[in-house]
Amino acid sequence: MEQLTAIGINHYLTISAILFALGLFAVMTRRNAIVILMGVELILNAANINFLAFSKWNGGMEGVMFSLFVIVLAAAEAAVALAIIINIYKIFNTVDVSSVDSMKE
Amino acid sequence: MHSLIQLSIAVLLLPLLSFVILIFFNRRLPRRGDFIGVGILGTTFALSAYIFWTVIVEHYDPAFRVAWDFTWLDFGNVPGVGPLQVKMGIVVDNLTAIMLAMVTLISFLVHLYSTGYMKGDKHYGRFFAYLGIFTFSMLGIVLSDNLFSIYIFWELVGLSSYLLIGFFFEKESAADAQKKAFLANRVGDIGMWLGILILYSQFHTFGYQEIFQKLSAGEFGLSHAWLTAAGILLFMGCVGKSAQFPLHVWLPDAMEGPTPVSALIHAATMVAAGVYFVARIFVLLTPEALHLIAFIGAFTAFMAATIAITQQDIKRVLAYSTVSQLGYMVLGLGVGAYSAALFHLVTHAFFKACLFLGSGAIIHAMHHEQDMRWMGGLRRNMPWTFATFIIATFALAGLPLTSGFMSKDAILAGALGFAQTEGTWYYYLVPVLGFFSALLTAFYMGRQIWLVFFGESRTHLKPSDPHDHHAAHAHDGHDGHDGHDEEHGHHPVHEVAWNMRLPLVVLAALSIFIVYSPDPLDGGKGWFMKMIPTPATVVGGEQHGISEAFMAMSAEEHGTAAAPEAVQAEAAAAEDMHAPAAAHAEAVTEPHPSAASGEHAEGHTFADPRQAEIAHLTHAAHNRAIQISTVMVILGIGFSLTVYAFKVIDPDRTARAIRPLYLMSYNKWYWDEIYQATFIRGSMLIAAMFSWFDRNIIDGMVNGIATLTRKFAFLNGSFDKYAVDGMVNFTAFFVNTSGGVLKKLQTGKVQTYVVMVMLAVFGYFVYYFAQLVS
Amino acid sequence: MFELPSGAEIQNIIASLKAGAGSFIPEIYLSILFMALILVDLATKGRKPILLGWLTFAGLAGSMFFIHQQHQMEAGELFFGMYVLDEFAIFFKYFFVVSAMFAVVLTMADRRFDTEVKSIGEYYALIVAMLIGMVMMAAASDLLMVFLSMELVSLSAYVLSGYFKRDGRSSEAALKYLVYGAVSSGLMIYGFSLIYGLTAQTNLLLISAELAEHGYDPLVMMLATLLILAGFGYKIGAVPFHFWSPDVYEGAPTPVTAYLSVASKAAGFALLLRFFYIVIPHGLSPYEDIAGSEWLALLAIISVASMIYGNVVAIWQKNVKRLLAYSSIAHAGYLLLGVIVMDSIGTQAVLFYLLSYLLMNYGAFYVIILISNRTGSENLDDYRGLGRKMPLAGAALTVFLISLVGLPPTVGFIGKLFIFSALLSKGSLYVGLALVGIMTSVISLYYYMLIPLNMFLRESLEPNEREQNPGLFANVLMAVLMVLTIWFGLFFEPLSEFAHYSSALFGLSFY
Amino acid sequence: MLSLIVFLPIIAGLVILAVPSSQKQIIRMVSLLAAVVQMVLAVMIWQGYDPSLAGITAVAGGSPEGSFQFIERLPWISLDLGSMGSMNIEYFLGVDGLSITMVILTALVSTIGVLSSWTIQKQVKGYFLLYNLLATAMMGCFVALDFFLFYVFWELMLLPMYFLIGMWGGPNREYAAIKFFLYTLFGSVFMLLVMIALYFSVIDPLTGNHTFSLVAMASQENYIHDAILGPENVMWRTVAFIVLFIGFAIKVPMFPFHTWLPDAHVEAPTPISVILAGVLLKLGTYGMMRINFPLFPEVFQASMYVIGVFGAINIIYGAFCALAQKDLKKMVAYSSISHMGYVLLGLAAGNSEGMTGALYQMFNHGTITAMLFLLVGVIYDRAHTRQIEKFGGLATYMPVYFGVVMIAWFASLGLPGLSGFISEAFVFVGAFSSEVTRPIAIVSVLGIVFGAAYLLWSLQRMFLGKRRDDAAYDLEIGEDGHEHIHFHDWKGKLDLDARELAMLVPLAVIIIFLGIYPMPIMGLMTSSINKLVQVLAPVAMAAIN
Repeated sequence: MEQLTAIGINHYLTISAILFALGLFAVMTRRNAIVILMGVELILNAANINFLAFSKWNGGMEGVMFSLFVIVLAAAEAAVALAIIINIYKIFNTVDVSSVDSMKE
Repeated sequence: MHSLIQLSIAVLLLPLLSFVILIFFNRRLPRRGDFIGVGILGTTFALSAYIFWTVIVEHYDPAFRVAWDFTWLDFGNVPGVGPLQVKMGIVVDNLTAIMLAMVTLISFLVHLYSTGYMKGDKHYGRFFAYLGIFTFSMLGIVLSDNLFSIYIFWELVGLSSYLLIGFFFEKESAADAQKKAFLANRVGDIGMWLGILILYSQFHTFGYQEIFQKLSAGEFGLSHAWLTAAGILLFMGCVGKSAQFPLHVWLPDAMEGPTPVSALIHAATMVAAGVYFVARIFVLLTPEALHLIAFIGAFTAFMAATIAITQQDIKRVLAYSTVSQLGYMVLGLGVGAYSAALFHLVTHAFFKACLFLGSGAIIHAMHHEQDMRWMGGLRRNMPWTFATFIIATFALAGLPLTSGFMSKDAILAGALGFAQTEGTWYYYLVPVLGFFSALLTAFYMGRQIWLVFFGESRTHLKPSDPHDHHAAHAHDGHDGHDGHDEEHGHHPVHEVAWNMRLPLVVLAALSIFIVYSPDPLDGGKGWFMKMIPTPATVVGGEQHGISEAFMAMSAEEHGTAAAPEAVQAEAAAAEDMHAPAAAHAEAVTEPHPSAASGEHAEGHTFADPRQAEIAHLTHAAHNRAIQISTVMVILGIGFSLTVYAFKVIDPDRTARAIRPLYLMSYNKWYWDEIYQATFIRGSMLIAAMFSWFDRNIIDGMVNGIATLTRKFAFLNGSFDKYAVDGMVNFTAFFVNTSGGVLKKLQTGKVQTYVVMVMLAVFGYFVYYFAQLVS
Repeated sequence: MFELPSGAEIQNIIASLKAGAGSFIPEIYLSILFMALILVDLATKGRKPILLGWLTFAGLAGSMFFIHQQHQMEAGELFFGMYVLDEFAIFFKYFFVVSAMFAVVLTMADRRFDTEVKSIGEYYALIVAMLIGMVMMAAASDLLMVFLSMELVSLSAYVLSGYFKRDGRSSEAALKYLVYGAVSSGLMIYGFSLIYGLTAQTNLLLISAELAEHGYDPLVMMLATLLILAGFGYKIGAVPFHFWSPDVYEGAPTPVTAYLSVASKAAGFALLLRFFYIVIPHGLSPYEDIAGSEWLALLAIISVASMIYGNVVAIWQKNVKRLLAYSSIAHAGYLLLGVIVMDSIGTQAVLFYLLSYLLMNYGAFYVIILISNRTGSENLDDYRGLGRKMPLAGAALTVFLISLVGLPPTVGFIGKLFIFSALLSKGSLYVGLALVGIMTSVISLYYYMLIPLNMFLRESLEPNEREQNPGLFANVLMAVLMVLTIWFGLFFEPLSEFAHYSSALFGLSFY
Repeated sequence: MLSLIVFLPIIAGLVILAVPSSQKQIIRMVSLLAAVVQMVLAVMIWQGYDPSLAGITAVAGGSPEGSFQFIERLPWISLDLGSMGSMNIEYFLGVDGLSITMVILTALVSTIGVLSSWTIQKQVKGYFLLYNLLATAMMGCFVALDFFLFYVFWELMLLPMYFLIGMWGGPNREYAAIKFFLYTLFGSVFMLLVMIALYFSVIDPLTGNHTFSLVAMASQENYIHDAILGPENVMWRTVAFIVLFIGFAIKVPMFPFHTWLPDAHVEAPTPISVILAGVLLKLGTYGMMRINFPLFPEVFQASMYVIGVFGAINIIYGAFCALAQKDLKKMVAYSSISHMGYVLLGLAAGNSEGMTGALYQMFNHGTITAMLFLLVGVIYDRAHTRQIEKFGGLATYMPVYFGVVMIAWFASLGLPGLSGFISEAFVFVGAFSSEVTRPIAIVSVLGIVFGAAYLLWSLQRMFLGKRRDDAAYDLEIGEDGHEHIHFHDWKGKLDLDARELAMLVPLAVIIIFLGIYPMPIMGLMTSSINKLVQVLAPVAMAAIN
């Protein structure tokens, strides 16, 4: 019972996996570039949860550091991404990634 | 170097010199250089005559043989064989001396004759050049001391024949004929070549002498069947060159060539080369091979004779008669009448050359009319031609007092003896066909003489159809001297000039019995038959078909005991080992270099008991053969006179009565049509098939692979478009139905990429998982 | 749980950082260059693009001096195992700097930059930023460092590929690159987190030791590997992680395409080599290890798929840049063959191949830029008859393409020779892979030859145009590159000695 | 000496590079000069060559000195490969009986080719650049004794050939050029793998290192036992043999890899056809003799029959396909296939007669086919067509041309007295003497007949008879009253002009001379061939000795 009530590593990992899956789902199915970016954030955060959980259970600061860096980099990436998406919007008048397909095959 | 060898080399090379000079410089020489050709051939003949005089007349030695050779190719120290060289050389012996004299004489006469016949031709000089290279090649065959060089010269005479048949190459028929001749000869040649290969593969030499020695020493490492095959294959060369069935079809067509060429090449010399070659290799022919040769010869003699009786073209009649006579020679060799066959070769050469040159004179005088139906009555206009022609005809038909009588009779006697030796009934087919052919020969020659020389001129009867005009036109290449061929039918016919008459006279003279033998009834008493004895065989093998009594007799005579069982056992053992065969050879087939010198019942000793028996019986059959053949000849001539002179029987009505037979004869037994339908059409069909196969299947396969690659690429390239998109669409569809909002979701490309990656990652993961679990 | 370090410890840390900084000079130099470029751009207000270009070029050339100095330094870890200095890393520093220099030269040659963008300022700075990222990728020895450096490269690359802001294709390329790259790095970081979970370490050497010592759950390990491979595979552009590359290569400015196809790919391989060689626990012989061979099988599949897919799809391309993009997928496959061998010969082969690829690919893109300056197009059809109008360019491009096919006497042939030698040095083990490599390189001939085919064998659509000279500098550069491609095909000893010398990886046991 | 003869054309190419492209005559003269000097060098090598030295393998102890001649051996690349020892590539040239004949042939055909290239008007500079590159590559292939060097030269031939066909060829040249390129590359890339595998399997006894030296590879005792191609590794040795064989067979070209040849020939300009048929095809069989067979003698022993069968198929299939062709050049191309079949058959025999015949056939086929293609080119220049049925009766109007045609045609059909006969004859002699190939030889003899058939038939259709109504030329009555023919837009001499004679007459003289007395060429090869036969049959030889 204790295993069920106490929050263990598996809980973290499960949450993380769900987040990961949701993120992937968003990336794969959403048309809006912004939403896709959010999906990516979900994936990154899933990884963050993993890092933190492992950091706690394995004992060591590496995971924490890692997740901090991930958060920072996610922010940087979002900045670049938004710039690109705005540019896309200027040219294509849409942020629907599926309609941006002039190059194929 | 023996002086005779030096002379022989000169004899060999002089005609080549003539060729080289004339082919390059004939246009710069006066008279297109014909005097060079004639002069050189005259010299050659003089030298050959001297050789003949020295060897045959002055110092006759039955075992005379001088040879000279040089290393032509040096293969070095060949692994498994040792030092290996290919030598080229020449050999002079009695047969060679006779052949040299004969070839150079006829060649010289034909050269002389051609100065008249070919006068005014556009390529007059070239003609003599070709005659030169032909003579060179022919002499090469005669003088060769090995199979390789004989093959070389064999093909070279083929080339010269090709060139000369197609001398009027602007005529399609001539161009067809030359090609046909070359190809038919090539078919024969490949057989000959394979025969040479069989022998070479065992002995690593091409020289006759070495091969015979090693063969008699039992060094042949293959089975007896291989040796028989070698013999038959070598004989195939003769089948091609001597126009034997089934390769006889080219010779009649070869009459497209100028008539002197027909006389020289396609009657007297080249076609006889086949017979000469078989005589050269006679000693290695096994009994089985000889049987086949005999039957081929007999059949050819008969078949050609039947065709000759219905032909209208004067040269074609002679051509088929040539085939028929060559059949006699081959038959003679096949039955073991070696000397008789060679004797016939020589006599035939002279009288047939005479006939061809005579017909050439007629054609020349008739302004290139060759059809006998429009001739007639020429004996008055051309007495010289008539006289020589009739002598030669008698020789060909085999009337007594001619050379042909003696030689043909000797062959037929041999055939009778052969049939008696073998005993079985079907062997009698050979002499029967021979005798019957003699009858036919007499008939068609009688017909020819009558149609050409007797009766009234029928020139005016000739229908002037356009085709005929065309044929005449095609000749304009060489009849510049009478540039008004449209009137050719109504010209007076004159006797030809001396340079064409002289050869006729010489050749006719050489067709008379006295040249060869004092006894007009028996060639065997003549010098030729005595001086060219049957050589001892060098092969053993199964001695089947020989009566046991004769085996016993043979054993008695030779003091050796060669029981058939033992022989067979040894022959079988010889297949894999040399040693027993060597013992065998000592017992039975020890060659006698001086075989001819021994005094025996027939003047020879025979190492091979079978040959001995044939010779023995031949001698016995001699008189009977004379009787039968004389009767046959008289019958034949009489019949022809009945038909054509006394007109008791109307030939046309008879022809109608036996129409199928007549058509078969007239159409040459349909061999051309059969070959056309089978081999030629077949080859072209195969060629077309292969070519199609090449373009469509093989190339198609390659292109197919390329196309597949491209298709695959296309699949890949649009993998996203169809497969991936589809899957994504399906996912979208799934989502959308659950969400129930949109009917259709357009997915962006980037996302399909992501889907693809995820599919790959998880696909592999699932695969790995499954592997791990199992 | 977390205790603050004591004063002595801090002193130690500072000392260690100082020592590390001594081995970090090239990177610091490049960072200064990066900032300097931004400043100069601000100062000149973007009006002097040529000056900026040459400044970048000179600056990059200067960095070679500092890199060269590192040869004297002892190989070792810096910054607490975050970073290593070894010959392998130095090799890639040279490699990336030269790549960047080429990219600068190509940029200066490309006339589209005159029309498409107003200011070139950040462009060169971004090239340098990406360079820094790649240099760090080659030397990173900690998962965190790997992630950081990769992100640095990626972010710069996103911007660079979308640098022609008004060009739809360029922007589209940037978007696709961004989405794809972000997802891939997300997958990778998730994989990293799993590895961290398995071993409680982020340092590669320590991970390796941990794995060897305590073992691991193969399923989780495989999942982690796959996810990480998604990240690495995206960098090297191998099937099935290649999807971004054709679009991005086609859409991005050509110099960037070249830079991506050479440098970014090489960085991916540097990382791949270091990561796989070090992290995988090795037995006596790497391919005997069960887990290792699992990884190798994976790599082999990817490699074969890349070679086949890249070469086969390239046949259909009508756009030269896109064609080279697919070919670069195939080359990733060939390079992976060298990785699979897992020994010094394999590493050497990969390094040599990368060198040859640098030479021939930049050469090819340079000529493509020159041609594009003239025709304004990268379509195959517009190459018709160009060989006659630009004979030197045609000849040079042909040589580069032949080198890409791998025919002697070019450096590309030697690259393939080394790859196949490495495979066959293992006896008959990898003959199958070698066969695939050989067969696909025959296919590659077909599409590579399409370009000379159009240039030389076909007549121009506008036959009356006269010969055009791309300028002395361009001619000389093309000729030099062409001669080098052949020269190193015949006398490749210096290159291959360099590659051999550089194949030493820090912390690797099986050498 | 050998370096000079190999690189002379390249030097000429560099000179040409400096000549402005408008100076066509200078460019041609430079090329001709290089070719002539190359030929002089070839003759000097020929004169200096000692035919008693065998070649093929090293003398006892592993040194090529005393076995090969004109050796030039320099270290080229020496690499430290760490655990694999060092990689040594040498610049290693030398000749033996196999190569000297081919060197002479190459020099000869190259020179003829330059003369024949005089009619090239388009982009002369580029043409001769590529031509000279090709000449170097061909010559290099024949004298290289280091496998790596050989491979470099081998592949170096492809590109110039591709462009020479593709840029100066006929209407369908793109297809033909890429087909040629892909086919031959397909063959040679596998060779690359075998080369590498051999490298790891062979130790040079002189240095103890791995080596690319073909001389070392030809001795079985130099193989490492447990290496991939070591003596015990039967399977991989077989695979390597087959792969190499296919690589070379594509070049020969052997059925069913031959379809590039007709296309390439039909599209290629005349000089390139001459080079292609005269030299390039020989590289395939040369490669077999130099590399494929001696390196894997036991596999060769086992596959003699198969090789012979392919040879026979080539002979007969080629002949039949030639028979069906309507395009004269295609017919000649197929005749090449047929004639190269003789080479294969001779090689399959595995004995001295067959191998000598094969090598001699390579030489003769080089000269004869060069002549055939030149003659096709002559008529194509005039008539702009090669369709056989567009001619007829040419013998009357172009007698000199016809005379030369007769020599070439009859040489091709193997008429005695011309060189082709002797080689074909000894191919058959060898093939028949070997019990393995005896049945094949019997079948292949048919090729002699069909060879004659297609040649004579084409001869008849083109030269004999009269002009056809739809012929490619007009009849007109000249001032002298004779009939003449006139080709549309042909300004030159109707019959052969001086340049054409300068190409054809030397070849004809060679063909006739070597047909009468082959020893000048055959004598060069005998000791090498005997050595090769010894190397190829170690077991059988041991039993005999």
